[in-house]
Amino acid sequence: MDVFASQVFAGLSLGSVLLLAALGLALTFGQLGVINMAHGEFLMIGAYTAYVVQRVVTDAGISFLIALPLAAVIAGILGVALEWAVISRMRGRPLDTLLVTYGVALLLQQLARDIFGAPNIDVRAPDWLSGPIVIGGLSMPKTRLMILALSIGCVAAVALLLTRTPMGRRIRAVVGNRDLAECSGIATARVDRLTFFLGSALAGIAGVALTLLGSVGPTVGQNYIVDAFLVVVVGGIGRVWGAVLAAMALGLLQSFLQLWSDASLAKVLVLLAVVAFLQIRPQGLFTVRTRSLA
Amino acid sequence: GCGAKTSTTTSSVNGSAAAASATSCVNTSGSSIKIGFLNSLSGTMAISEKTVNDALNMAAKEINAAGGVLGKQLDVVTEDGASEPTTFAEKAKKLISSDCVAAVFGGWTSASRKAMLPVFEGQNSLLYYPVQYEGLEASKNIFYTGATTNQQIIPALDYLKEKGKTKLFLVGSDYVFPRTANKIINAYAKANGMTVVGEEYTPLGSTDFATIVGKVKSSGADAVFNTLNGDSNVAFFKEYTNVGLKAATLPVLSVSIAEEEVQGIGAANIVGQLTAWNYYATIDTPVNTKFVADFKAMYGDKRVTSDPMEAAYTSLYLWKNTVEKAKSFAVADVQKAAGGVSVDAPEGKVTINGENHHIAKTALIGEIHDDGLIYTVWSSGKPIEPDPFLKGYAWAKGL
Amino acid sequence: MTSPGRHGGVDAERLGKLITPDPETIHDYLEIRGLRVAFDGFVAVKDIDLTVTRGDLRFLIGPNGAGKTTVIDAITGLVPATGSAAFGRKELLGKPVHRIARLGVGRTFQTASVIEELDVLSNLDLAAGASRPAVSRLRARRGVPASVEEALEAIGLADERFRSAGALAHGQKQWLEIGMLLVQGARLLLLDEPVAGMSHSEREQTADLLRAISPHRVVVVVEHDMEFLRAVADSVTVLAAGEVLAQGTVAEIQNDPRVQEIYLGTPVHEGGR
Amino acid sequence: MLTLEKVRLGYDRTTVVHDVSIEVPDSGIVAVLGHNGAGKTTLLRGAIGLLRPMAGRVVFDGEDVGRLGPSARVARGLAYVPQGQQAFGDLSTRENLRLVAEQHRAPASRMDEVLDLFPALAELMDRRAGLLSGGQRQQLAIARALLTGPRLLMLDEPTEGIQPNVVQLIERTIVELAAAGLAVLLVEQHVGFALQAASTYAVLTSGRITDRGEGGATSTDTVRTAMRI
Amino acid sequence: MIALTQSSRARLVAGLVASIALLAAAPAVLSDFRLLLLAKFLCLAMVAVGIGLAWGRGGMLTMGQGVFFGLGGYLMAMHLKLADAGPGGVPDFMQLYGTGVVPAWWEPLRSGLVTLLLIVVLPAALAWLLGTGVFRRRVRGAYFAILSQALVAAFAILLIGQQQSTGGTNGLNGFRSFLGYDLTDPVNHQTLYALCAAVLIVMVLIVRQLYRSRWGELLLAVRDQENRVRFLGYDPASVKITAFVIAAVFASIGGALFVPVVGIISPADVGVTASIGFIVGVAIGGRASVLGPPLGAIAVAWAQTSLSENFPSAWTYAEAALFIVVIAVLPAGLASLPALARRVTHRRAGEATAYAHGTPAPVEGSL
Ligand SMILES: Nc1ncnc2c1ncn2[C@@H]1O[C@H](COP(=O)(O)OP(=O)(O)OP(=O)(O)O)[C@@H](O)[C@H]1O
Ligand SMILES: Nc1ncnc2c1ncn2[C@@H]1O[C@H](COP(=O)(O)OP(=O)(O)OP(=O)(O)O)[C@@H](O)[C@H]1O
Ligand SMILES: NC(N)=O
Ligand SMILES: [Mg+2]
Ligand SMILES: [Mg+2]
Repeated sequence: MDVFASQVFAGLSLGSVLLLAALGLALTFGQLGVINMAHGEFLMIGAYTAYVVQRVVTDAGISFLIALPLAAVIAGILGVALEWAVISRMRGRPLDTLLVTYGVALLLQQLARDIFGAPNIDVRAPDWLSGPIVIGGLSMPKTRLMILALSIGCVAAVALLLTRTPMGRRIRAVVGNRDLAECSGIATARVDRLTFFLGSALAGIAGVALTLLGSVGPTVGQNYIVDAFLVVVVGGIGRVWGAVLAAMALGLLQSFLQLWSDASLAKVLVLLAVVAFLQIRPQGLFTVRTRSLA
Repeated sequence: GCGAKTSTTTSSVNGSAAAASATSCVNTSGSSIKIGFLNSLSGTMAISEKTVNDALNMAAKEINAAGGVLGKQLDVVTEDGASEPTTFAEKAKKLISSDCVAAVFGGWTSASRKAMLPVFEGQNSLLYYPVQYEGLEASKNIFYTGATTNQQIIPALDYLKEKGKTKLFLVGSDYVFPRTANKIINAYAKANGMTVVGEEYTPLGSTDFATIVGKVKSSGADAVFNTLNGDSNVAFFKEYTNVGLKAATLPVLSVSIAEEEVQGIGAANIVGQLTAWNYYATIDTPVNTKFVADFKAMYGDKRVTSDPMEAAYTSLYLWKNTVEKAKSFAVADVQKAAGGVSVDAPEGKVTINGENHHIAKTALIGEIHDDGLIYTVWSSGKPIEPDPFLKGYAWAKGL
Repeated sequence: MTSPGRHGGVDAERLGKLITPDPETIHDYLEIRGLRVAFDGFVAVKDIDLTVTRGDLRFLIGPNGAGKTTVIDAITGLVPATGSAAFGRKELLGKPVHRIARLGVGRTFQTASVIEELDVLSNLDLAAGASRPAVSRLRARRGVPASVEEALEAIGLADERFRSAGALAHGQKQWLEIGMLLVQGARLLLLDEPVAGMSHSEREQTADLLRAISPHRVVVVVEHDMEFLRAVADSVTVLAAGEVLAQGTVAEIQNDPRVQEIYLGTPVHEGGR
Repeated sequence: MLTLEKVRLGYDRTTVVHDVSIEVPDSGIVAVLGHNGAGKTTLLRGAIGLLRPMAGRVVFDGEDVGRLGPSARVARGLAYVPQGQQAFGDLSTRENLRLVAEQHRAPASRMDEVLDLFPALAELMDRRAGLLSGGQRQQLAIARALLTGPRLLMLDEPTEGIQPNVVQLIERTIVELAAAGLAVLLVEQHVGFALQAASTYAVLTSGRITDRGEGGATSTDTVRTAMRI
Repeated sequence: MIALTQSSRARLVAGLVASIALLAAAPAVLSDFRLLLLAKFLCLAMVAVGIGLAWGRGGMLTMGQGVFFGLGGYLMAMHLKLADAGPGGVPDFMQLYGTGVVPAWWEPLRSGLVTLLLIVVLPAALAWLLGTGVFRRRVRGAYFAILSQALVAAFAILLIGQQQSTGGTNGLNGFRSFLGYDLTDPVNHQTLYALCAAVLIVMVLIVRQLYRSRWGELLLAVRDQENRVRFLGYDPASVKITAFVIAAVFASIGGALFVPVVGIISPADVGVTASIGFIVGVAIGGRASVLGPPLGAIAVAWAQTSLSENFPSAWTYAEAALFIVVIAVLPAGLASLPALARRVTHRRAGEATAYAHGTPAPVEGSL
């Protein structure tokens, strides 16, 4: 029972990490149809932001709080730059954007290596996040609770934005029919940029959160990108709630499989499970039907 | 057991046999002699191997300043192993048959070494490998200047035993070194009344340790033996401290965390934990004081020295002394002369074992302090003769 | 850029072998019984019965949203449906799209859809090729199959043959689609608003085309253009809210007050249509 | 209100519209007739800005809007109902309308007016537009255009694929809007209504204007001959 | 549009002849080491040819070719290991890390014939299985790309985890002979090279014929309008599966030859990064052309080795930049440059704008 509870927690917290990493993708991938392979590097940028801030503001507690919004803005701006420089010129070529952004990812990694050096660096966690909260034998690291909270917050924000706000409607309209949106007076270019800003900003936040778990290195993003994509795909592209479900499912699956087998095998099984799942439900958990042939 | 040995040595014999066909192209006529440095300057291992490359370059600079080897200046060719075994093999080939270097220095992961071994045997050239590893190997074409198991892991186990630890939890990266090391640890434990209460592996670079640390916590272990390599250590120790585990109550003994890695992990997360090596930057001998000072002078005050760096630095001097003893750069002559060659290294006096091409090293257990440095808490006192196949240990039969 | 309107355009005379009666088609007829299509809760087509025989050029009309396209979608396997839709005694429902097509069921789409990347010729050649043995496809296309050549003439795109289909105008695409049906050897033609966006003369040409085809094929046309209907239809079925509202000759339907009420309305002007 | 001066339009390789000039007065209907493939849609795409003219000017009340994107032109009072019943498939009918209303700060009253024009839409408010039938979508499209509060409305074959009585509805609406002072640029295949309603008409053949004239009076046949059909 | 015009067909033939000539000349001018390096590139080019077919013409962006490359490579490596160990012998690494007994599923590979057979059959079967699952279920575009990536990730982790039977991170290496020939003998290196060159040329010719065939047009149609093609009576899935299987077999053969040439195969050679690496060359060379993928792959691999020899970090920038630029502004790859140059002459200002529906830049290369 105790083990069970701790595994559930481990699974959920892993899920929340995946979710945080995937949420931005769900937005750019789902709304713009852009498969941003550099998303992982935006995580990295967020993480390094946290590092730099901490160099300036030595107090870990304060620096963490500053880093969150700052990382969001920095990653967001870089995202916009990417969108403007490359992606906006590649309308209707999703697979090509996938590859281009992979190139960008390589570039950013090397850049990080040359700026911060190849060795990983560490970001101290705030003191108020050190140690666990213990509830009936189950000790939950505050850092993981923090990440859980962050991801819940971000999901809620994104969901509200998309479904409840004019901005959200605009984003979805542009996805649906770019030309028509343009002809309905919507400045599609601006909408794209904003969407990308949000997606990348989320990555930035996720990056800061990751510093609570591990070290920061040029390739930190790569550790998450594959899983993040799986979350988006399993959830059903562009479906926020799908992403939530998928992330938690993958997290729990991983942590429980790991209980019976070892980490490597568990990972393999999870990946294969996803492959199998996609064959049963090709469009993911949540899907949209349209009548268009394509 | 011995099957292993025969097979590797036979392969090395064949190697030198085949070598007859691969004629060396080393040019010893000029006023300089080419040598190769092969380290990962990119990829996940760059973190550690870049520092080794720095140490090697420092040694080369010193040697050249002091008149070179047999009066020839060292002409260094550097190659990037890119953290991929295949690349290491390919670059090794290039250094030997295209650049015609007299010897190659480098490699870190056992994967990279295993990839290069057949190349050096096939081309009959020399590799100086500077990192502690899992043993059970001996090639005429490789000099192992890092620790083998009886110079690092076994002393570490002895130390834990002496401290009354009986329940071990093994955590390691999923590759040859940790897995083999843990095989040995299991055998040791069985023979010494210890029990291994858990054994977990994670893919290199993985960063989710919630489950594993959970297992450690509920395993009832009284010590953790850590063979994780690279980034994973950071995530592991953060998780470890965050669930409230402490060095005082449940110590972790690591064999792949040196001063360099401590910086990455953050002293706060790892203070008080133990490591096993043959060298620490804090060793208080004139040779090391100079070594550390020179290194900082060359690469900056923030930089620290570590065991693999020292072993690499030393390896270049071992080669120099061997060559000068043999009065020849030829592989066969160096191999013949190697036995007994020694260097007064920062870690103390080290001597090449002509039998297995490993070197005698002093084992040290250290404790990590919050200044990020490691301080010796136990020492074998004198150099331990290398025993890669653990012939001297009854319990190791059948490994 | 030349538009078909100026020279030739559709030429029903050129149909040639494309529609020569082949004995097999004698018994062709479409029989729909209790066809029902529901989209999560909303029932778009409610238990429709419908029988169309060869030579009886049937028009399917009805208000926007009546379910006309959905009926075609159901028959061609695009949307899941219950009930029965049989062609030449072969049940269609439940079969995958391409199998249904191989049974000789062809359709066009309300928004013309051709293979934009390929040129007109390749589009037709592709349509003609489904029946070819797989191995023969491994050879390159040499020359133009007779049927394709005839179709090119028939649909008036002979001069556009090397144009990428994506570059054709709306109406031209629809002709191309009809052409593809012909070379495909479809024996049941389901045309969804084939003359939408065509000019008067093009409608007339299309009408000729359909009249020429009709005796040899089972043809169902969905249209809103009454003038065109008057010109071509042998019989008419009116759908409304997913149910058959009325069925009969053109005259009967036009004078049916219910049809006028929910569909035809009262023309405000003469001429154009 | 809108003046196209010798505009030349086309796609990568082909020129489709050759130096066409058209003047749309501040009110009334201008009809552009022509075969399919004649270049009508292309012309409108040029007018709204989906295509940049290769040559010539697009002037909207005094301002050269040739360099502006569609949204900017819409903001200035141009509206465009594209051919082929387009809608935002993933949004509900209501969202389709609100989207535009918000964008143009349309007063609630305008929304009501529009829904009065197309009662059919009122029942479909919560269905995703992607699931609407062709005719339903077309009504939605015109409704959206009107919500932008345009001064000039461009319609590309608005009655294509619409059931006759709704066609009548749409045609009536167009006439009323024009009467109410809205300038309309109407692309049609169906000479009948177009000529009756239009104040002036132009016939486009293979991308060139081959005939112009006053609407209303002219008999269908003269135009048919002009269109060489 | 895709039907090759006479002139471009002529250019293709010219290109083929030129490439073959170069391949033939190589042994004369290259050092033993460089020759083997080239042979390695040729192996990578085989994978590229397959990707060109599956992705360039079939629209299936497979980020998981490493699986098939790995299958071929490991099968061959296992055979060589057993061959070196001699009849009934146990490969050295198994004695080190394993139980010292050869796992049952290794045994069949003692036979060279069985190995060669499996190298073709196994990947084909797997690809067919996967393809049926995926394409019949209409998994497309990004979904397929990511699915294939997940698969290769799993594959690599599995290899690493099963150290006792796969060599783990080390992979398999230290082969002494290939089908009885001493792998250290330069003469045999020449033969090995010739073999790679021949195989690659055959693959290119096969693909060329496929592209010219009706099947090639069908594949293209499926890529662009899969659903429409259904109504013509074709089953798009079977077309895609065929293309995917061919690509898989090509990759597998490439892997199998890679092993004796390079002398090692390890998970790093088949992992996620390696698999994307395969795509880079294809994209740069020209995904949908015949010669683009192989030439691109060779060029990139060559640049990687030579540039990274001189300036490791600068190379990363160079590769990334080239990759980005080519894909963004030259989707048809370098192969389309000649055609482009010709078109530039009759280009008019301000044509297709950001919004223009203009048919998206065609990805058919001219070569
Ligand atoms: N996939 C779907 N999900 C939900 N409702 C649908 C779906 N497809 C169609 N409908 C609804 O079914 C009804 C019938 O649609 P259909 O397209 O068949 O009408 P139609 O007769 O073709 O109209 P039109 O003449 O305008 O083309 C419409 O109300 C439409 O909204
Ligand atoms: N995306 C495109 N790329 C290249 N050429 C095109 C494209 N779209 C249209 N064309 C060409 O422009 C010509 C005119 O097309 P357009 O759609 O403007 O005609 P139209 O008058 O609107 O025809 P319809 O009445 O059928 O809508 C077409 O014949 C076609 O050849
Ligand atoms: N030898 C090692 N640490 O891999
Ligand atoms: Mg319809
Ligand atoms: Mg048009």
